[in-house]
Amino acid sequence: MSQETMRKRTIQNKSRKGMSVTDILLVGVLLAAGAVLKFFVGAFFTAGMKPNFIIAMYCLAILLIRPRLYEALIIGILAGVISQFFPGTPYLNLISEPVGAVVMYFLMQVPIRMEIGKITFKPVFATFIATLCSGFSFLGTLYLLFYAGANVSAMPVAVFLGIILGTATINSVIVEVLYVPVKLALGRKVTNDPVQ
Amino acid sequence: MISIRNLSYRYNKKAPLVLDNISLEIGRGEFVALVGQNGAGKTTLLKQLNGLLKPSSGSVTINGLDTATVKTSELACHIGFLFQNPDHQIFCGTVYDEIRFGLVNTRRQQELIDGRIRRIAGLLGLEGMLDRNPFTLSKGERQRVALASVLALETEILVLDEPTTGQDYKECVEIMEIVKSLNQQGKTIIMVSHDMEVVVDYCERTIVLHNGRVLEDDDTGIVLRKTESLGMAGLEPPQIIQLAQRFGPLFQDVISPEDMARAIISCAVPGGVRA
Amino acid sequence: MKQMLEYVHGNSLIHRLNPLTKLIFAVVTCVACFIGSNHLFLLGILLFTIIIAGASGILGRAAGVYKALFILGLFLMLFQLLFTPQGRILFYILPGVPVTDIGLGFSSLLMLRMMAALAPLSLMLMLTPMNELLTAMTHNLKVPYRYAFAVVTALRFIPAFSREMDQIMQAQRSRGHETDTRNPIKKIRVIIPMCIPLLISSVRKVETMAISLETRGFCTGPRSCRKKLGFTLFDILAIILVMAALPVSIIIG
Amino acid sequence: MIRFNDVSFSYENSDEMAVRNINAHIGRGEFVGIIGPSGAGKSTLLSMINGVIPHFYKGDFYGEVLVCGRDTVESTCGKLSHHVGSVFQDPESQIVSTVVEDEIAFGLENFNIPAGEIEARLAEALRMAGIEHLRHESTAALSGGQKQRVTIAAAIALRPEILVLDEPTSQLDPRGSRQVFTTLRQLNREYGITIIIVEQKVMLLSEFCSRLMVMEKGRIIMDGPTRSVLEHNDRLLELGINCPRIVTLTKLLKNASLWSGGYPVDVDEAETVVRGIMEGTHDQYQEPELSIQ
Repeated sequence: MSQETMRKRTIQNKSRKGMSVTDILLVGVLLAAGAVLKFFVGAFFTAGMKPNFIIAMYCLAILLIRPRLYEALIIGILAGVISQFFPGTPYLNLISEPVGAVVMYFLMQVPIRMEIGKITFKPVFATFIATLCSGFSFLGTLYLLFYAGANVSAMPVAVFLGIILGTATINSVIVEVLYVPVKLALGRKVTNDPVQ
Repeated sequence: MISIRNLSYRYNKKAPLVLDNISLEIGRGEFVALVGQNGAGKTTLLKQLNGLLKPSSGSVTINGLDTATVKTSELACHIGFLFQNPDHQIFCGTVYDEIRFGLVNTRRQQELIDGRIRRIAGLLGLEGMLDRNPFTLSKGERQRVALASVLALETEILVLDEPTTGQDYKECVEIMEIVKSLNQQGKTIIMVSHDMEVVVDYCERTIVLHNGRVLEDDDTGIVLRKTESLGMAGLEPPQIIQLAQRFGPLFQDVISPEDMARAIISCAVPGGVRA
Repeated sequence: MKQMLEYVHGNSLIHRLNPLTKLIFAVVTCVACFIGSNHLFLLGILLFTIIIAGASGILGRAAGVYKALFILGLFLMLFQLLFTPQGRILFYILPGVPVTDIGLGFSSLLMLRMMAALAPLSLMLMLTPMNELLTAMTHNLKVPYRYAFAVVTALRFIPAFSREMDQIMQAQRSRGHETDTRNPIKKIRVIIPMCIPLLISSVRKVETMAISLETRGFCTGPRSCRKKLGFTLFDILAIILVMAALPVSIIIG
Repeated sequence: MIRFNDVSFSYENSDEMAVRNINAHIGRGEFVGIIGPSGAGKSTLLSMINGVIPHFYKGDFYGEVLVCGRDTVESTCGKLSHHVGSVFQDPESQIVSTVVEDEIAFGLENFNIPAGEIEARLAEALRMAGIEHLRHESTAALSGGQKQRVTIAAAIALRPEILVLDEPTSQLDPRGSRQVFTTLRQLNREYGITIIIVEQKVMLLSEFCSRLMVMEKGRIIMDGPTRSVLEHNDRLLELGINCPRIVTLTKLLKNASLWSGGYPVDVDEAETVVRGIMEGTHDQYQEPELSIQ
């Protein structure tokens, strides 16, 4: 067939309403994988230096999807809801995970390039801070709920500080390691700078 | 080489038997097909061979090592195991590192490793891809990377769980020819397959598994004629054997189209059919 | 994944309640637990959840949840006990670490509150089929369907991914991978051959799933529902009963 | 029913055409098998029928695809799903519900179909796919073949005239694969649904399909009734496509001048061929025409 008879067709992109179906499924699948990793791989670690895979997974999701602010918030809420399905993780996650997700979103907006050679360290940095924020908001809500009005000294924050810092460190390493392979498997281009 | 005695297995005490009193001897250099329906216990039996699962009763010995007491990582030096889904094992940033992973685990000498990786890659047609990221490769290529990483361990026994699923015919033949040449070099091959044509083309011995029991165990040509057992296991004989059986004892030993054509020519031509 | 809260099939009166009733039960009792600072009240709520579990015939399965909550609560209690020096010293658990009456009272309250606040939610999830919960969320509470669907998808994949995780760990062990190390830095290196394959094979499913949904009209417009969930008289009674916990908790303080 | 008018397509981020200059027509009630080596463009071709291209996978699209008179570019995946049902390789990633009946109702609910009608269509889809007995089963407990028949039922609940399937049996055992094909034959013969299937198992295709399309490097290189395509078994082998063994046998018999008729597509027909030779009577098959592009 000759070139002249070929006509190129273009499709008008509908205005984007919320996350695409693919993005929503990606969040769901990553959170499911996070729950499974928490169960299987978490067992290798002792308390203190233990990764929190749910936080790691929504950080990864935000890195991959690049959502808008309210979409990041929704990703956080979804992570909080999933956490409710495991006994022992109280309602508190419904507050702490959205906080972590929103922090992650804002850190991705910071226009600073953090590269050494070809490797970007923004995922590490952002995950570290997001995990810290999530951890502290969890702790803050816990204190608020359990100690409000009680005339008793609370457990010192320092006890938890170590745990939160350890979790943040290990989470940031895990997200850094997972980011590139997952992005490649999704068939998305790897760019050096996460801010496009 | 491989000796399985009265092997029974259940996942836990309340669960039904997945493997029910299996006894098998597999000798050096054999090429064995393990066939049966999904859920017949094929993969469970394979996993007994390298100690991923331990017998509930009975014993499995590989080269004199009892799988119940030897660690899987130690058995990995004797028995190479290729899982069905290559994505379940690939994790490295390059194909080279992926092939190298098992070698480092089994503590091979460092200077031998590089040469061996390049040789294995050459065998599987992966030379040009050693620096590529495996996650950007096609499914067929990833399957070959997974096979390479298992072959690199140069074990005497090779266990393959459906190595050809999801591949086109050309890729399937390529992989099977490599496996065949390894068998000719003296390696023992045990393979699960649903493709009866692959079984008939490559495997000398076929074991039919059904509900955790060995239903048939004999030369491939003989087993694939046992229509009743195959039917029970949800399998059908290859087309040529099905066809040959319609003619009673006339084409008794026929396996390939070539055999069949020769047999037909020899009976048809003297009968005076126009040539 | 035994730790997961999965629906336990049954046909009791409680199973048949509207999911919203059960949700109200979970939220209201939780709120009441934080308002009411009384050991007996919290114990009462805890007992009430156990009665519900028994009445719906899932006591056996729920026992595991109670056990998990108890261990967590005990941990919390012991911890708090160590850091409450106020009050009269009862005895010493460790030399120099006293246990006081206020400490004991408060830390046991903490434990009971934690258990009583969480048990209803766990029970609710075990007594409500996922698709009913989804319908109630989207039709009655107007949660956008796509987001409710994401949650359901995640939960549905957990058992499947657990099986895959098993396969992955076995595949790596077959290649001589060993997982026993005490060094925390090495631990990260040990888990990577397990984490990456699980994530890769899970995200590879996303594309097919998305296409499969697109070709079945997912989120193309308003959505109908095959089963209507009604409120029965029993629902209304149950809601009144549960709501009663609130004023009681406020009176007790 | 389906018409490709000079269609070419290249995916985003790719310079190469995945399919090029496709001209084809598929009529009502056909049962078409598409074969070819991997990367030949088979899945791309299917994705153009259900609108996944260009609505899900973006790229450069040339020409037009008409499905039931509708231009796919002007339509959407959702609208097209009333005409084209789709089934894919991995049942795990298609099933969204925990119970079979919910799974089949899923698409109907998405299209806001009233509850009463859903009930009727649900029963109909279960009957058509022959899985009425599985209605209340949990989807996780089914065998691979059963799962795939549930996905077929879920697709036909929308009452499409066309069903496209992309390697639906690649993860199934022989029994499951045959179950799926038998269901497809029933849908095709009894309900007149047009079926287009991409498959590696040429043996099953030749037994069940009335027409085969062979693709290579983005083009349709052969297209015709199954028997006529099998004539070119040498060419197929060259392309790396497996030929049924009975075809290879017949070829050998033809070379020996023992047989000059058409090619058998299943073992029954092969038996007739061999008996014909043995008894000296040539009960030959008619050779329908074949178009080679």
